[in-house]
Parts: sequence; structure tokens; C-alpha cells
Amino acid sequence: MRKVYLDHAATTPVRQEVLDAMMHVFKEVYGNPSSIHQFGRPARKLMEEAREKVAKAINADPKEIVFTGSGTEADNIAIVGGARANKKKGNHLITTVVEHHAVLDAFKALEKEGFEVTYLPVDADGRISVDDFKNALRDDTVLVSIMHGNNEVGTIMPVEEIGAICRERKILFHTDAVQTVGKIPVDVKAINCDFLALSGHKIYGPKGIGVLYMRRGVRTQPLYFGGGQERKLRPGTENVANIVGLSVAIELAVAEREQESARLSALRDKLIDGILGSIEETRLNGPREQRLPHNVNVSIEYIEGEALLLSCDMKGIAASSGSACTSGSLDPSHVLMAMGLTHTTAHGSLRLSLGKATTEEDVDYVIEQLKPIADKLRAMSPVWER
Amino acid sequence: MRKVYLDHAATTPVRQEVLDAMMHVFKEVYGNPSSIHQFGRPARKLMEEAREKVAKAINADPKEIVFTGSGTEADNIAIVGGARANKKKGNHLITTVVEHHAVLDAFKALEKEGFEVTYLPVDADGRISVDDFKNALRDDTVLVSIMHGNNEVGTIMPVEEIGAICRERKILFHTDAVQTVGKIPVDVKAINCDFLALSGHKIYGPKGIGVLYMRRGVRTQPLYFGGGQERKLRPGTENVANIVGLSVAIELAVAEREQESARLSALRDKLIDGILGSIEETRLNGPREQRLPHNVNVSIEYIEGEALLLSCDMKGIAASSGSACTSGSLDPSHVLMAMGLTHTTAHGSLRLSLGKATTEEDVDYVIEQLKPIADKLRAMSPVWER
Amino acid sequence: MYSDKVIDHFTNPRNVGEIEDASGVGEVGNMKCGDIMKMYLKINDETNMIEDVTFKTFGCGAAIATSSMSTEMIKGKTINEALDLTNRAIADALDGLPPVKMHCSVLAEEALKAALLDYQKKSGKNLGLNEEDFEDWDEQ
Amino acid sequence: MYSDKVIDHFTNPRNVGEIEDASGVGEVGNMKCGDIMKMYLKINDETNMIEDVTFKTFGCGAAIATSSMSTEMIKGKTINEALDLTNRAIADALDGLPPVKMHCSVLAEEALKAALLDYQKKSGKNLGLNEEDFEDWDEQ
Ligand SMILES: Cc1ncc(COP(=O)(O)O)c(C=O)c1O
Ligand SMILES: Cc1ncc(COP(=O)(O)O)c(C=O)c1O
Ligand code: FES
Ligand code: FES
Repeated sequence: MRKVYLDHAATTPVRQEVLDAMMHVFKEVYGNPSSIHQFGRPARKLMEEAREKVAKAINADPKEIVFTGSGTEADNIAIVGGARANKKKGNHLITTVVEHHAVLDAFKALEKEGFEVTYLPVDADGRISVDDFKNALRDDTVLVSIMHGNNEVGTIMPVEEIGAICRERKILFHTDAVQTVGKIPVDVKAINCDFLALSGHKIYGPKGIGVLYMRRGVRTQPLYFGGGQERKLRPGTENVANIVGLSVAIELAVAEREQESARLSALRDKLIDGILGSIEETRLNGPREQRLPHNVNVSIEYIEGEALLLSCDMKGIAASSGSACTSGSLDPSHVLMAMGLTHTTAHGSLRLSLGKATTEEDVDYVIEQLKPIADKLRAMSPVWER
Repeated sequence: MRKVYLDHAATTPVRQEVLDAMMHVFKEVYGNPSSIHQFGRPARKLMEEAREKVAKAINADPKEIVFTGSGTEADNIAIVGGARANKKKGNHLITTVVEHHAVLDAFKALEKEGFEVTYLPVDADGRISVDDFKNALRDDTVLVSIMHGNNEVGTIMPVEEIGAICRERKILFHTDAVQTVGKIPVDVKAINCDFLALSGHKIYGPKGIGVLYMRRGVRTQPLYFGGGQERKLRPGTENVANIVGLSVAIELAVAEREQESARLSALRDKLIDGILGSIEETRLNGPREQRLPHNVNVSIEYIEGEALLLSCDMKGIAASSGSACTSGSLDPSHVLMAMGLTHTTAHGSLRLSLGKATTEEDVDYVIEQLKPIADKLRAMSPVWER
Repeated sequence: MYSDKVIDHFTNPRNVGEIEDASGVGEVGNMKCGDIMKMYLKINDETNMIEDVTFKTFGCGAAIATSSMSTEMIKGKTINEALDLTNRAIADALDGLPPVKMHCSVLAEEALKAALLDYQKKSGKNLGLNEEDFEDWDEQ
Repeated sequence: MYSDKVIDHFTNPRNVGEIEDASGVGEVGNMKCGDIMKMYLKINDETNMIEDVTFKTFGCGAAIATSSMSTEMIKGKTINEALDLTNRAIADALDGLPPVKMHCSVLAEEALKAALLDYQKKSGKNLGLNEEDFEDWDEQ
């Protein structure tokens, strides 16, 4: 049976170039980068070269790059650490209702500590309005976090506008770019952000490695404590292999971005049109324009998401229903609900996220398979009246 | 030139069996373990098998195993999370002056939050006294953290006795077993601990992965926030390759422990005797008995540690002076100072930590090379009067 | 995650559909996840035998598989036997369900009881079923 | 971490040792890390020329290399030239030092000045050096 992996927004396979670089580290450069001897120095050197690569990829300075253990950790050091470290300046924070849980749950934790948080609503496309944002600003607003691109529905947020306003008002601005790097331009100077979070495993790098960009002069606090690594923000022996792996991954992702994104956008649109054209009462979630090139998210009405996923899986199609992280939970996606979908429609959502290996044949195959799956499940559905 | 890596307490190379298991994950099982499709399910399965292996290695239940991003993180979730989650029960904590920075700095952070911490002193061998511990106990003591084996001087602590007392008094007991697993028996039931921390890269596993053992029913809090992974204690997409790698590493380390530790102990004693016998005014730091099999730590008086390290490095010998993590710092080792060494003697300390690849020839080579190095540096030293 | 039996009943669900002149129809919603199940019974008034049973389910894989399995388990059985059917028995018959999916099997038990309640009302027989019990269930 | 020149001066330090009948001896301790450097000067009273200079250092690689380099830089120079020597110049001559190691080069500058102060005292010449300045340094 054909196997079609369309869950690249959840995670990606590690590409060969990354694996080769990591294997070199595992086999040849196993010293501790903090050691001053001949086994440690090359590890330190590789790490600093990796830092330069990452910095270059997002138009930052190597000194502004902190390696973390995950995207989640980068988000948390920016948000929880940033808010705590700047508490004296104010108590109000702003984010959106459609952030990833790594961001949302960080804000929930800060609320328990006494911070006040405004969660900006989104429109039917999952986008915040800059006017809403301006209205939410207060004199005591200290930190704002607005994701660059949404992981569930692919909506691109107006982060440059938000960034400019924050910079002018000297408010810390964090953006979660885990889904956007390698897909659309990610330039910390253009975005005007103070913090930015990245993750290795979404760009054909390894799992368990992230990056926090931290603008020079900006203050945050570590969330856990130990050795002096990564300017004490991420203590613990550095994961050199993953750091090197991520740097190779991001360098390639950025180099290939334009061409690959054009290719993915075309496949994405074909897949959207194919599904909406062949299955009635199906809606696209998220915008048609200003949408991440690898994201397709549709709701096939009167069908439940897990049943849909299982049926797809039986045809070799790996997809997701909402965020991969929440698929263990029973609640419908908070993102889709925030966009105004009914409980039932949100439940029937299917995210198909494209990647390097995705071909036109894959897209054709999915379009072809999805219709009979929908028919079969609808025939079983008590809410489908036809 | 001969290359002799004697810094295994700082980090170890990844062994082939571990690398093979990790490569399998990288190439074949790249799905997100939270995904329910055919790419995610095998990842989940491998992860749960890894959890079983780790549990077995330390006589725990798989449900009591939490995978973290490092040993540092495991220490922090136990100590910072454990203290915060149980704050209502009391405000007093106990640890020792010779802990790793991952533990010490966690307690320093808790002190800033208002906790009171007793730092138990150590004797000349680096060991705490159980009587001191008993005297330090208070009615409001909620959490105790005492390392299993010291990373700098190899002292093994009386954790079983401490554990029994804590269990009886219903005080949470954490032990940092990062240096001991695979070297001496690590059995959570025998130790009577509530938490225990491990790290992959000290046992020929990958860097950037740790384990927190958490006894059933014990409460702690996460330090950062996000998805529901690892029972919300360590949110973020799981590092499946490293999790599997660590599980293979610990399984092998425990299986080979008895034989390998006997071999290392013999080499260790030969190295100690060789150095003390050939270089005058040299002292062993840490005990002769109840010492970790891979640890040698000597002070060559009138010589500064970094100069010693550099000179060793030029002869191909990779060693460390105090903890690898602190070698960027200028302060002499807090462990050696706590053992009563003078500033100057502490500065002249050299840690040689043995491992799987260490041979008798390596030991002979080091003994042979160290004497002329010491002579040369002493001839340069204004404090050496001979 | 799911046993082979669950996958089998999900892939080839038995007794899907509606019964035009059903003796009893039950529809329940799972408050926990918003899913819905509808069960149709054809009962022989003389013998109290369940001669036919069908279902329609809007729900996850476990919900569909338990719906299918439960219809198999009561087809040809008497009303009394059907009343004894528990969600645990259905789950067991499927070689178990993941813990987070146990609540889905409740859907099948509830739909069956709701259909029998409907039959009790329509037929005037007293099966010992109580309307209020269902309202309680709904809020579980 | 260290430049080739640092490594060279560390491995083959120039002018190690003591001078029996030194014209001036300076010993300074680095409060920051507990390291110690001692410098011996042999000065021609007529020409104010530093004819010989040696050192002994208990300190890190950078301390040893800067000690060695500083002796090279002042040998054959006049007292005035030696007074102009800064730790930055020594570090530059070594192709730089890692930032955390810059303070080690201060050791060499200080030891030299301390030796010159000692010479000032012994010779009765006024080199414009002030005892108090050194006490300040010690606490840096
Ligand atoms: C005793 C001890 N605890 C904790 C750690 C920290 O482990 P990791 O480097 O995995 O964070 C180390 C090693 O660095 C150690 O030796
Ligand atoms: C938008 C977004 N932010 C954060 C994360 C968390 O990244 P990680 O899994 O590396 O912790 C993810 C993916 O899981 C994501 O899609
Ligand atoms: S019926 Fe809703 S999750 Fe199973
Ligand atoms: S002189 Fe002390 S660290 Fe260099």
C-alpha cells in the first residue's frame, strides 16, 4: 500500500545531511564543550559554528542565539522568564487564543502568579486584528507573544506590525516561529521581535532541540538552574549533536525555502481544491491567502476526526486532527473553536501537512481516497441526513 | 601521539549499540509519538519499551519514569518542582555543600523564593555524617536532596540511611545518581528515594536526555508548560531517538556493571598509587574506600589546575580540574574547598575519570607523563620552594 | 493503540443503518466529547426477542467499534439479556480499550438502554427502566 | 581557546627562574583567582636598561604565557619603556586572550610594576610609582 506522510507540521524525518553531521559528532567529537582539552575544544568549536549558522538564518547575531532542549522550552524561557524578569515594569501581558500550548500554558501559569493576560480573539480565518491589539495595550503591558504562523490552520499573523508597535512602546515582543522557519521569511530585524522560538524537528532536524533568539540587551530569567551553559539560561551539558543537526537543518531549510515553498503552495492548493471539489459540505479552515505553504486543514461535516484519521491511516495516509500534542485529549481544537466553528465541525477537522517528500501523486492519491472514506463514515453518521 | 581520554565523568562517547538503536529511530521511526497513525504508533511503542528498560534498570515501575532533557532538568523538577508543590507542608529543605550545580543552584533559587535550606558540611573525604543530617531535620523539613556519588571526588554518600529516615518521617528524598548508575548498584527501593535523577551522556548514551524517577503518589510541579507529554512534567515533542538511546545505554551499563566496575577499580587504584608514589607532595582527594570506581582526583601541590590540564592535553591526556561545568569559572572547586583544602591546593587538583576504553597502558602512560609535567610546572612556581 | 478486534469492527462495522419501523429508537450524546450514537431495535412483542438492531454513530474509532460490537452482542437475545449488557462487557469483547477511550463504550450501553426505554414507552411494558436515569447519564 | 602564541609561550616559557642579586623583585597575587606571579629585574643603574628579567608564576596557561611574553617585551628596554607596558599590549602580542582570561594578563603588568617599585625603593630613584596604587590593584 502507498504510504503518504502528511503530518509534517507535527514532526519531520531527519534529513540525510543532518544525520551525517550528527554522526560526525557522535563518532568524532564526543567531548564536553565545557572541557578545555582536545576532546572538548572541537565540540565547543562546532557549537559556535552552529550558533553562527542559526544566527545567519534568521538575521541575528550569534550572541543572540540560545540553544534550548525544545521549541516548548524556548517559548517558556521567553514568556515565563521574560515576564518574571520584567515584572517590575508592569503586570499585563498579551497573547492570542490560537497559540500553541507551549505558549498558552505558559501564560496560564503566569496568570496563577498574578499576571493579567489579554487573550486576543481571532477572525474566521484565525487571524488577530491589529486594532484589537492596539486596544488591548495598556500602560503596564510588559510582554506580548503572538505566533508567526499557526500550526493547525496555517494562518500567518501580522507580526511585523505588532513588532513595530511593541518596539516603539518598549514592550517585549516574542513570536513563536516554530512553524514558519523554512516556509516563509523569518527575519528577526524585520519582525522587530525581542524573542523568537524555533524547533529542530519541524525542519528535518532532530527532536529535542530548540532555539531561543534573544535580542541583545533584553532580559529574561532561567526556569531551571545549574551549570553556566548557554549564559545560564539553559544549564546542562550541551547536546552538541542536536545543536549541530539543527544548524545544518536550518541552513538548508532557509536556502531551499523559496523554491520549496512555491512547490508546496501549489500542491497545497491542489489538495484543497481537490477535497473541496469532490466532497460536499466540506470547508477549508484557515485562510486561502497568507497561509503557510505546507498546511491544509479541512472540516468534513458530520464526521468525527479520529474516525477520519483512522480511516485515512488504513489507506496509508498519515494526518492529524488538530495539534498532534492534543490528539490524546478529547476536547476539540481550541484553535478551531476560537475561529467560530461548532463543536461538531471542529471535531471533523483534518490537518494534512505537506513536506519535502510530498509529491503530486501523493496529493492525487489523497483526493481519490478521501471521498469514499467520507461517504462511508457519513453513511454511519446519525447527524448526516441525506 | 597517544590519546588518553580520562574525562568520562564529564561525558562519555556514545557506544555503538546505542548509536545503532538511535539510527533505527532516525531512519525508520520518525513519527511523533503523540500521533495515532502508523508513523506515530511505533514511536510511542519504542518509547514505552524504553521506559520499561529504564524502570527495570533501577528497580522501578515504568509509570514512575519521566524522560527529561538532561540530568539538570531531572534534578530541577525533583527539587524545585517538589519543594514548590509541597510548600504547604513545610518550608525547610536539606542538601549538602558538595552537590552538583544542578542541585545547588536549584536550592539557591528556592532560597530566593523564601525556602530555608540547610547545607550539610562534609568531612575531609567529602562525606556527610548521618548524625549531622539527623540534627538538621526539623518538623517543617519537606525535601532532602543528597547525591548518590560525587562527580568530582567520587565519594559515595550514605543514601540508604538517609532514605530510610526520610521515608519514616514522610519527608521527600531526592538523590542525584547521575554519576553512579552503571558504577555501583542503583536501586530506588533500596535507596528509599522519592526522586532520582539520571543522565544519558555519562553512561555512553547521548547528551540532552535525562530521567527523573518519581515514586508513585509523589507530587511535583513542572517548571515549564506546554503539551501533555510526560504527564505534563516535561512538555514538548518527545526526543524518541535519545530516549531509546538512553534506554539501551542504561540496560548495557547495568548488565556490565559488576565486571566493568571491578576492572575500573583496579585501574583506578593503580593510577592513584602510581601518581602518589612518583610525585611528592601530592594528595588524593576523596576517600580510598567507598569511592566510585572511575574516579581519581589528586592535588599536585604548588601547581595551578589549568596549567596542569593544558600540559596534560599536550601529552594527549584529557582530564579535568573540578567539574567540567565550572571550568569556565575561576573559582576553585566548591567541593574541594568544602573538604577543607586550601585555595592553592584546590587549584592544583586534577580529576582523571576512567571509562570503558581505558586500558592499563593508558594508566601507565599517565603515570609516566605526569611526573615531568609536575616538575616543569613546579620549577616555574613561585610557591614551590625546593 | 487499538486491539485488532476494535480495528476490525471499526473497518467493517456490523449492523450500520436505520430500521424504518423500529420498535424502539435511542439517541444519546456523549457529553464528554460531543459524540452521538443512535440505536434502532426491532423487538418481537411476543417473545421479547431482539430480532434486529442497527446503529448510527458520530464518534471516534472506539465509539464506532463498540457500537458495532454491542449490536452483535444483543442480536437474537432477549430484552432481559440486553438489559444486562454493560459497557465493560462490550469493551472486553473487543479485547479491551485504551483507558482514555473507556468512556466511549458507555455510549453504546446508553444508546441501547435509551432504545429499550423508548420501546417500554411505546409498548407499555414495564422493563423497569426509568427516564430520570438517562438524564443523569447525559450529564456524566 | 588559546592562540598559537599563547600555547607556544605556555609550552616553552621564556625567562623562567630567579635572579640572585635582582635590582628589583615584585610579587603580586591575583585576588580574582588566587594565582601568584613573581618577577625579577636586573637593571643597569647607569643606563636604566633592563638587562635581565625572569619570572615565576603559579597560575593558569594565560598567566604563564603573559608572564613569559611580558619578560620578552621588556628585556633590553629602558625603565620608562617598561612603565608604559600595559596588559592589553601583552595580550595583543600574544594574538589576544579569551575575555575571561584578560584579567590574567593584569598579573604580568602588576608584577612588573611591583618589581619596578621595589627597584625605586632600593635605588632611591623616583620612577613616579606609588605604593598605594598597588594596594588598590590587589583588591580589583
Ligand atoms: C552529579 C551530576 N549531576 C548532574 C549533572 C548534570 O547532568 P546533565 O549534564 O545531563 O544536565 C552532572 C553532569 O554534568 C553530574 O555529574
Ligand atoms: C507553533 C508551535 N510552537 C511550539 C511547538 C513546540 O515545539 P517542541 O515540540 O520542539 O517543544 C510546536 C510543535 O510541537 C509548534 O507547532
Ligand atoms: S466517543 Fe468521543 S472520543 Fe470516543
Ligand atoms: S591567572 Fe588565574 S585564571 Fe588566569
